[in-house]
Amino acid sequence: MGVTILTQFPTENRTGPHTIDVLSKRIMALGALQQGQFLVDCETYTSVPQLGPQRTVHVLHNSEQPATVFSLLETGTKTIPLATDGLFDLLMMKMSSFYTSKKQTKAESKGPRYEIGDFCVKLGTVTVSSNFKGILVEVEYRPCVVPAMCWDLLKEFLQGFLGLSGPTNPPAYLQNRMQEIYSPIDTIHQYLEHFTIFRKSPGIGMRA
Amino acid sequence: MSAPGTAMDSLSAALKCNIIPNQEYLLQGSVLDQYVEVLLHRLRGLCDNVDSGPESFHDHELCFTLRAGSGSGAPIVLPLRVRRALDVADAPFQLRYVGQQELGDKNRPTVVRSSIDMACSSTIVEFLTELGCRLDFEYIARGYMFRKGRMKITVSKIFKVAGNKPVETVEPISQSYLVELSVLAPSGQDAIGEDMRIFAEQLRPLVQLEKIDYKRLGSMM
Amino acid sequence: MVYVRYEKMQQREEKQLESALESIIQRVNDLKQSIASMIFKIENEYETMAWPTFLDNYALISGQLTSLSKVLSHDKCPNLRNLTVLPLMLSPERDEQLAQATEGRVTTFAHDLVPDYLEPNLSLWQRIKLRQGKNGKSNPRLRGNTQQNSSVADTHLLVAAVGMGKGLKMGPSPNGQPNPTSGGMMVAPQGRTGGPPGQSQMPPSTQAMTMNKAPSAIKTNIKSAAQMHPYGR
Amino acid sequence: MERDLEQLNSALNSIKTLRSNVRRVFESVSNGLRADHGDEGKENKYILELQELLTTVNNDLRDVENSVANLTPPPGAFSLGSTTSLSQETTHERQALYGQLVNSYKWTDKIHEYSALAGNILSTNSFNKTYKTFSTTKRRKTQTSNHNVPSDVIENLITSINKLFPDVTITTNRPFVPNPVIQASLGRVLKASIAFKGLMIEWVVVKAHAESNDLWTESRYKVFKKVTENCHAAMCHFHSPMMPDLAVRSFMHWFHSYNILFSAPCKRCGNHLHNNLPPTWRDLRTLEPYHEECK
Repeated sequence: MGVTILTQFPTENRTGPHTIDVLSKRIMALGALQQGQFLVDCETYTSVPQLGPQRTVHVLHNSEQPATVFSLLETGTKTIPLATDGLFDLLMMKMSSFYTSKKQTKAESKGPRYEIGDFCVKLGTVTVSSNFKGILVEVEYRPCVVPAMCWDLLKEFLQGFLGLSGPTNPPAYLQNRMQEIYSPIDTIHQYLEHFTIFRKSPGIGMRA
Repeated sequence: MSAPGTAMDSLSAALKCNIIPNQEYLLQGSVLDQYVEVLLHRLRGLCDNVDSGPESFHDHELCFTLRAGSGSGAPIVLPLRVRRALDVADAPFQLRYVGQQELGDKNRPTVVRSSIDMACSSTIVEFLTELGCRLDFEYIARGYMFRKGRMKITVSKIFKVAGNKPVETVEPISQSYLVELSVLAPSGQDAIGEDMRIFAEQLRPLVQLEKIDYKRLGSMM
Repeated sequence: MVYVRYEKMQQREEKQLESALESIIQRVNDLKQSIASMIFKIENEYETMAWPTFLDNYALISGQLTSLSKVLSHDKCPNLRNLTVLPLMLSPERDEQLAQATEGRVTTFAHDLVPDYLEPNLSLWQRIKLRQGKNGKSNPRLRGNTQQNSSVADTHLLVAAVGMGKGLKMGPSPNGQPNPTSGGMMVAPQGRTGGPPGQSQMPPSTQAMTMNKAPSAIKTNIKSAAQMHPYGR
Repeated sequence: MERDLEQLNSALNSIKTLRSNVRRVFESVSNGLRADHGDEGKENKYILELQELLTTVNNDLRDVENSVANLTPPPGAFSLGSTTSLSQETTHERQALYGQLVNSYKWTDKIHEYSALAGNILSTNSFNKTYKTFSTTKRRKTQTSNHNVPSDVIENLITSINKLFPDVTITTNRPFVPNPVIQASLGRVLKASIAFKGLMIEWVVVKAHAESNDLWTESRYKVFKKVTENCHAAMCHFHSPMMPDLAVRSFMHWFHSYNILFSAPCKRCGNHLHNNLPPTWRDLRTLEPYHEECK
């Protein structure tokens, strides 16, 4: 598991599929090979009033770690990550009288997955309860595990690939963690950040 | 290449095929400290891991409950247990939901209860606490584990965790070892109960492995 | 040469006896042979002998013993205990025929040896009975022993502790409400029904365990759970 | 000796000629009269031909006798040492030993010859670019062999390297006692498995921290495969049979410069990436990072 940077790519009046098409042509031109598809999804549960102050549990799955369920618990003051194996979903069903999910909040990002050198690039179409919301580009540099060491290198790659839309600063979530060893839960945090933004934003109105 | 399905899709598919081991079949008993060697010796002979010897464990178990009062009537309670190994430094924690005993018919040879068992990261304790769970009780179990087919036999000494004392100074709660014979299986595989009864028969009279009714036990003691 | 005369013998019984003796002798010989071969194996092949082979031999012997006791208890078999064996002639000379019949174990039929072999009042049965009597007396003790291997009270104590936390609960909970630790406690003890959860609720021993960072990858094999999840994707 | 051989050669040659001419005589005799003798006086012609051939044979025979007379007979019997006893061997299986012995003798002889040649060639074309002159004849005396040294010498070398760089942590294991395999992990960047043969570095594999320590499988990442290749080049470059501990030290010094593998841009082009790889080459003297294509 290497350092991963997740960034939004503006659609600029293009449709979602068209944008993905433009990006995949670009990455193929750089010499990438498509290696299957990927999917990251997120379901959010909120606590029932009887349980006291409201808390939120986000349950995420990432096809890169298919046997793991990631959960992030937000209490308002802090966020607690948890990684479990697949049966956690079953436990969430058992918890249905304590934590309930709103069906409109199911967010996912899916699309093609490419490998180019030691980089892994994923072009995700983001939908929130089936409404197209935008494009997320995930770039992973797999040999390196410390964000601070390879941020410049990743920035160069992203700018070479996305042009001016490439990020100039590390994602907000990573900024305090640049010296720590990167782990899959950090990718999940980044996805959740973006999903939360997308959920709040008005839909672009096009079906993906 | 086909797109990966969502995790929930594959989970519901697994549920439909009934391949998730979510039922625990259980028999319990105990053996006095001075006879535990005899029992271990017999188990070594009876169980699968003959050449490697018994597997020892030293675990700390924390039992949480998640409860919400619904105004009137009994509160809804969800028990959750966390187990962590004290002897293996980087072993994952284990999270477990254990349901009520199924009432079923009296002729079933074992206790049957629903169970969801999974590995998890070490943040689980904080996660559960912040989720609203309350730590009900905790204990330390140290002993040996044996395997016979898909049956699991544990012989363990139960220690009380006294406040914030270090783990080394815990005191045992009785002069006996707890002996448990259990199988995790998908629901509906009642034949395993018969296998367990036969195996328990082979441990008599050293240990009387029985189907113990928690409710009766609760009112009895 | 005749050493022994059977008394109280009638023609029909004599025939029956002879056939019975013949089959007894044959079975005893079989038994003797298999015991001998097993002893031979233990002495000479103890290094290479496989446990199953040993058990096979043992099973053979026990089978032969069973068939011998069947013959002895058969209806057709005359009651051997009613028969007397009487030595007619003793001689200190070496008797070749006897030596051959006993495979060299008994070479003379002399007065110093005869009692050992033919003593009628050497009541094996009595001795067996005696032993059984002793056992009969000690049996209750044995039964008591098995009872003491485990204690029902301990079983219940342990099961209640592990299952319901009986005797393991901490004293009064931090918010001052006493925790029910005894009497009538059901699976779901009454406790706080909500309230702000916080770190303060956790005993210090568990606080120490919570770590800040999740491990990078979860190992999905649980040490104490024997099964893997069968529907891994 | 040289003359002896020449004479032996000419003697053998004359024997060859003699044999070939004798053969021609017999050929002629066996063929008898042929068509090319014509019709007239064919007997005479045939006899003349035969006479001519016999004369040649006579001359050749004289040559052989002459050259044999010139040969100096060997002084006494050859001494084969204890190998002569081998011919006395009666067991069937061991009779083949003599042949094997001769083969291995020839083999060692060849090795001797080739290594002498190789030594000559290598001494004129030195591949060693180390800019140090070896005037240390003393050292040469003390360290005669560097592939077979006591294990505590290696142990000292490894611990001294371990102390040299704070961000290099070294763990050792010894599958074969005098030849340790060390795992040198360089900060959080990479780790290398280095196999020693005595005091010489025998093999290097560079991998990511999460990968196995296996010495024979290469890393799954392209960047570490490249670094491994470059380590092999550096290992050869720094190799110096006369001062093996210095070679190991300079290699480790060079290796240490990979601690900024991902963060340093190329000295030449100023970019981080070229062909989707960071600068994987380190200059052997200045330790500056370069892309493989920019060096």
